[in-house]
Amino acid sequence: MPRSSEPDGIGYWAGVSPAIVLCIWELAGRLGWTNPILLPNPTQIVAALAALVASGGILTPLVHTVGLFVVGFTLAAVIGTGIGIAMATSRRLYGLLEPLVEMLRPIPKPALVPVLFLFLGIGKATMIALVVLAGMFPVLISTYQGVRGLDPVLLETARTFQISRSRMIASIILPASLPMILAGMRVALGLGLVLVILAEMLAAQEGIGFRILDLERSFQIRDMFAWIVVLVLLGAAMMKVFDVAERNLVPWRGRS
Amino acid sequence: MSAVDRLNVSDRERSEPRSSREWLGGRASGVLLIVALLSLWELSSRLGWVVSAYWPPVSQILAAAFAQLMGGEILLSLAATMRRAAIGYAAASAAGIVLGIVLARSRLLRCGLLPLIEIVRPMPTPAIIPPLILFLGVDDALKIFIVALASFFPIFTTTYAGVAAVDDTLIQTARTFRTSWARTLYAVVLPAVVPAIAAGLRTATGLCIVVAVLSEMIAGSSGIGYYLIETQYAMRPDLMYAAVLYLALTGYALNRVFLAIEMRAIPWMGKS
Amino acid sequence: MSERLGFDHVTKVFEGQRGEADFVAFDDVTLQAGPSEFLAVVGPSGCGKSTLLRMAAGLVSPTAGKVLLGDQPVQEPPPGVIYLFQQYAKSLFAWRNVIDNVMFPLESAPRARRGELRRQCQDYLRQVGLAGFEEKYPWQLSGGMQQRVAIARALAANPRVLLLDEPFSAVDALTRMELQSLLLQLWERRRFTAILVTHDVEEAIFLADRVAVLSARPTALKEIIDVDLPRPRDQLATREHPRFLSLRHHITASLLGPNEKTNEHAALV
Amino acid sequence: MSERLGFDHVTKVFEGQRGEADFVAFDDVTLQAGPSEFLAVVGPSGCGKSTLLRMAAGLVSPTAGKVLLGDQPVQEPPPGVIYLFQQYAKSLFAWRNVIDNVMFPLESAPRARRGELRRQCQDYLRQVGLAGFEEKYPWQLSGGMQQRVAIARALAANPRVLLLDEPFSAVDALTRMELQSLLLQLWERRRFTAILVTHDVEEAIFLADRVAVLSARPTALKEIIDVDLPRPRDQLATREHPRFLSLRHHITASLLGPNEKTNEHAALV
Amino acid sequence: QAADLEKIRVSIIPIGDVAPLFAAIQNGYFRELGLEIDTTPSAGGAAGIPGLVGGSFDIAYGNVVSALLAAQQGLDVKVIAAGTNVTDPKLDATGIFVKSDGGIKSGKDLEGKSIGVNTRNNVIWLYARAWVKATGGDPERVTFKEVPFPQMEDALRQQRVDAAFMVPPFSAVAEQKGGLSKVGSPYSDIQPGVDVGQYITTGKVLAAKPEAVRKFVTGLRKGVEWYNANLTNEALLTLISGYTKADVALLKLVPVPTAPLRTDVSQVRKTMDMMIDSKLLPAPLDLDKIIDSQAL
Ligand SMILES: Nc1ncnc2c1ncn2[C@@H]1O[C@H](COP(=O)(O)OP(=O)(O)OP(=O)(O)O)[C@@H](O)[C@H]1O
Ligand SMILES: Nc1ncnc2c1ncn2[C@@H]1O[C@H](COP(=O)(O)OP(=O)(O)OP(=O)(O)O)[C@@H](O)[C@H]1O
Ligand SMILES: [Mg+2]
Ligand SMILES: [Mg+2]
Repeated sequence: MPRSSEPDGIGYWAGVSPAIVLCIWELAGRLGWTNPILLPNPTQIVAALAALVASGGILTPLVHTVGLFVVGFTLAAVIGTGIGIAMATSRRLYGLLEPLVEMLRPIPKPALVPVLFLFLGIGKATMIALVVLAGMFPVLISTYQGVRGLDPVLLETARTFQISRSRMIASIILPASLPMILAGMRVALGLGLVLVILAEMLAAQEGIGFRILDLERSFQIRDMFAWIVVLVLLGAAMMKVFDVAERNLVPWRGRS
Repeated sequence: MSAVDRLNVSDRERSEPRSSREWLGGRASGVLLIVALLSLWELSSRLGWVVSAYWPPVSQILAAAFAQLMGGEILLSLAATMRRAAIGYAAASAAGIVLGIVLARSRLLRCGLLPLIEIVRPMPTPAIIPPLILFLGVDDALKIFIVALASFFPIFTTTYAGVAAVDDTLIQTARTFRTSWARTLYAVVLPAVVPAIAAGLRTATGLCIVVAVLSEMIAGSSGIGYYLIETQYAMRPDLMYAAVLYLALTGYALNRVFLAIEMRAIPWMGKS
Repeated sequence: MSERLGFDHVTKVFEGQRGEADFVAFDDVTLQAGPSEFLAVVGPSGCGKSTLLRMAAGLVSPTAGKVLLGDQPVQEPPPGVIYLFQQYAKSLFAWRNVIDNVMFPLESAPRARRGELRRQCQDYLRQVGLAGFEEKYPWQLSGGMQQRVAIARALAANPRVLLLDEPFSAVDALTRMELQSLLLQLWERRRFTAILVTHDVEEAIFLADRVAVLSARPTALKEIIDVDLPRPRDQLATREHPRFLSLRHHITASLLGPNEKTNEHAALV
Repeated sequence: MSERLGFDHVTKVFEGQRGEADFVAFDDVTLQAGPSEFLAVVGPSGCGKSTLLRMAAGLVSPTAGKVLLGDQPVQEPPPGVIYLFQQYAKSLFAWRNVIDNVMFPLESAPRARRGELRRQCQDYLRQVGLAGFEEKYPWQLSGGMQQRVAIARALAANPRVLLLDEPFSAVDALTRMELQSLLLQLWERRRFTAILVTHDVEEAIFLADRVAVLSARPTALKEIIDVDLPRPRDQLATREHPRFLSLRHHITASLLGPNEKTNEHAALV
Repeated sequence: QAADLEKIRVSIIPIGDVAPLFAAIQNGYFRELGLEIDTTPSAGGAAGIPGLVGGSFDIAYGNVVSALLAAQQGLDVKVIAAGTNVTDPKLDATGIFVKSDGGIKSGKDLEGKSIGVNTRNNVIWLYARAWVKATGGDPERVTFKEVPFPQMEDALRQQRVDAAFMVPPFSAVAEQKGGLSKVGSPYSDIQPGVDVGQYITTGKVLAAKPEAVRKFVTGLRKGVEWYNANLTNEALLTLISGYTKADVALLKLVPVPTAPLRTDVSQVRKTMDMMIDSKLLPAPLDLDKIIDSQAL
């Protein structure tokens, strides 16, 4: 899988094409080919970003967004993994939960917003629920598939050493399916970020999503772009953190 | 058989039951659970445990769903959404597959395009809708573009990874038979990546509908996403829930159809 | 530390799925490995050799008849019966380093004894020639070394019976010879009961006290041959022993079936 | 239809990556397989046997020296030099059925000849014992059958030189014997030049006219041994031939190196 | 024949406010003038002005605050026709609602508490602030929470907000169910006659197709006249129900206000002053540049 941390044989060249695009963009702006109100020049966006950082105004929304994401993503990961393992290791739980999961999974999560508003109010709980709902299904499905796809040889090896059921799950099933669980989490990471922004647009009084929408409504396009840059950096940083975590958690990935 | 034992039975023993009775057999408890939850919903609304204009009884939703179907209106909305989803999906597939293959095979293009793709990748869809409205307007162009953008990444990523993972033995085999570059590409590399591409395409089918609905909710004037908002403003939650139901059914059916096609068209999936 | 393991009129039928006919993997097989005996089982592919071992390990139960460990019927994996798989890559725990893999069977022991057990495991690793590799991960080792780790882990479980399912067929021919010699050394020192399943007639003769030959389906016990070769055995000398050659001839012919003449090419093609 | 294939003072150096030292896979190896000869190459793991064949197939080029096919230096995959991989599962095209896999090398032929070529391929399948399996997909066949498909495909390419890289090491011992006999039959009928790389000393002796022994790194040619066993060869009779045993002893000893005594366990463990 | 008609794309909000436009379409006023009106609904109006600026629309129905904000950022927006104003307090169905048993009566009581508004920095928010101030409270000490209109009633009943700025038909339905009371009508309390919504275009469109814009304004005025003459007519409710999907029975609960023919610059100026007061605008704008003469 191409990932930002692996340069795919690109190395120092990675910066070239973005630089060219930025130059063309800047030039187009300076030559008046673009409407500066709708599409500010890169330098203007950078200036707006710098002002944002200098004023410290970047902090509160960033903390809000990151906090929301971390809480939501963690919950999604834990719940998804837990239910996935439960369904994969118990026929009874599988029968109980599978129809419900199959019913809820294909619903586009934004469509559930009114229900969430009704039961959880307009605020933190709804936002977290949105992120969790979006993130838990990919984790759940890929955990389930990961556990079911485990090689019988592995499980039988463990069984012949007479281990308890809980130890079987904790020290064999969980680590062995970790690569698949993490693959699910990688999908959840992307979806979670999308939903965090959406949730903030819908139900927050703070956060990057809220800021972007607010700035758009008052037509402060330059600042809006600055926030989008912040968002891209944030997204890239999260993926990077995930990559590093994954490499440390499953150093054997793709080698056995 | 204990729960963990289940894990140890061979593939043959665990293969899915066939007849519908068998299907229900394993899932009877799950179906009961759903029925119980829906009954709870019905009661909570009828008996006033939850008081809200936006919490209609399930029976009313089902009635609305039936009326919608008879009226045909819901099908039009669904069709509008699906049309956008399909066009965006098709564009994303073409771009994702071509770029995935080309970038995996050409270092020059990889240097040029991969960094740009990596920059766009972490951009959450809702965040870019506002600026995009300013460029693409609110019409189909916007929604199709967003759908295409969101669907592009899973397709591109799996294709790219798939090509990179094509076993060297295969390509070497073709080489010893003195197969031309072009023929190696379409007769060896392409079929070898088809399973990976299919996996990406399947992920994207779910995604393209979600994103189409989302974009219609934010900047819509037709389609199911807009319908969801419109019915809320018209205080018709029964219609809204019914629409969600249709949406879920469509998503589910699409996934099933995709799996069925996959099984027929790519019999070698997961087999090499 | 060893035990008798016996199959007493064992029949195993796999139920056919989706209207397929039931599949009789074994019909009334009686066979026994005495304490400290090294028994080899050879047979054509798919005849049910692995199923036999899986029943001995308590991983599947026979449809009829009994598997006996000493006097006890085997129902679930009994303590001290260890299974060594052909697929070392899959049977090792990729997320544990070498020493932790070997420690696995001992981890239910009280904390206080951990240090002592760890030293013991280091000793097993030394015995299989892997001293110094404690901190490596399985994927950092060659195939032969991985299978050595699996052997050390089996030793750590203190086996009374060791079940070996084509343990060396996935390594190259030279490594295979090394591992065979290693196994014999360990067996001679520890004297567990060993049941080895293999396709390789020479391997069976080289290692075992007796060789059981299974027929193709419907699987039955065709014959049991005593291997009256002297021990300790040697990769070159033993294999050149005239008795080795005659045993080899006999068993290969037996495997190829009564109707096929051994000096005909066609029979093998 | 055969050709001489020679290695003329071939040296192959892999450039070290990320500051690693360069890696000399071969140093000045000269070796030749005459027309219609069956040459076997044995050597320890990682000594560069596969690299040797890949150079012969024109898949990699030597750092110094020349690979000659007849009088022509090999630069890219030459027509009629076919490589048979150990990993049959990976070298077959999973998306093509058996007959279409075999047809692969012939598909550049004009359309008009297709029917005729298809019949020819069916004949190859019959020769490897797979008549009636034309429409199956590779994954529906056992490992041995898959390797037969790969052999049939190699035959379809009408090889002058067939390069075999441990072609039978992934199948079980009995199937291995069957495939060896099949290969000999085909070779005797078609008389292509064959170069076989293997770990298995007995396989090398059983099949080849001459056996080349490579040393471990730095890899050089240790010796070349003539196999003066009568043909046609037989799985039982040939392997019991006294000359077979002495060759086996000699080559095994040579492989294990000059310092190791052959009657010592320790040498093998 | 349809090919001769010039197509004008108009972004609307599917609420009662744009009934005159639909009346004009239905009665064929535009067709007579050679125009074909292509309406694009956008829930909450989120896409209106951005879409206009982005070139998707020729004309957008939008609120006055958004128009002024856009103008302040340098976008070339032009008000071309009046849309909605609030003249008769009796017909003003919008208002600040609270729970009847909550004891909240004024802006003073709301200090330290929260009011639900559909979006911040818009017209609703602006007038809610003004109302708080006018009834003795400090707007800075009141939290304004964004709550979509459809969820407003539930949010209030579940006490997730302490007061809510509600608009029809939600306000009418909520009121009818009981338990809630209206403590103020910011529009008519603060600024009777306020121009809430306008039809807006851009200078670019105005320059490119001045004739079409003129015809649009003419047609729309005829629609306003018909609308004002038929306020109590069942046909009007059917018309509104047609594009909002709301039941006629529901619409009957809502009082139908008259629609303005012309934009009142002084009203816009008052709103602008309030925006400056609430720091939405740094300085006054030149309204003559923003309000096109045809609107007057
Ligand atoms: N769980 C099962 N359900 C149905 N059939 C099974 C099951 N397990 C094994 N079989 C069948 O039983 C037969 C014997 O299988 P087994 O794996 O024991 O053979 P084997 O002798 O070990 O083969 P090999 O030499 O290839 O390892 C095979 O034909 C197999 O298809
Ligand atoms: N492309 C390459 N780049 C760097 N080193 C290589 C490359 N290909 C092979 N080598 C190294 O060259 C050596 C010889 O490899 P080769 O695969 O030819 O050995 P082999 O004798 O076939 O081994 P085996 O018996 O395990 O198949 C190995 O140590 C390998 O690591
Ligand atoms: Mg087996
Ligand atoms: Mg090799």
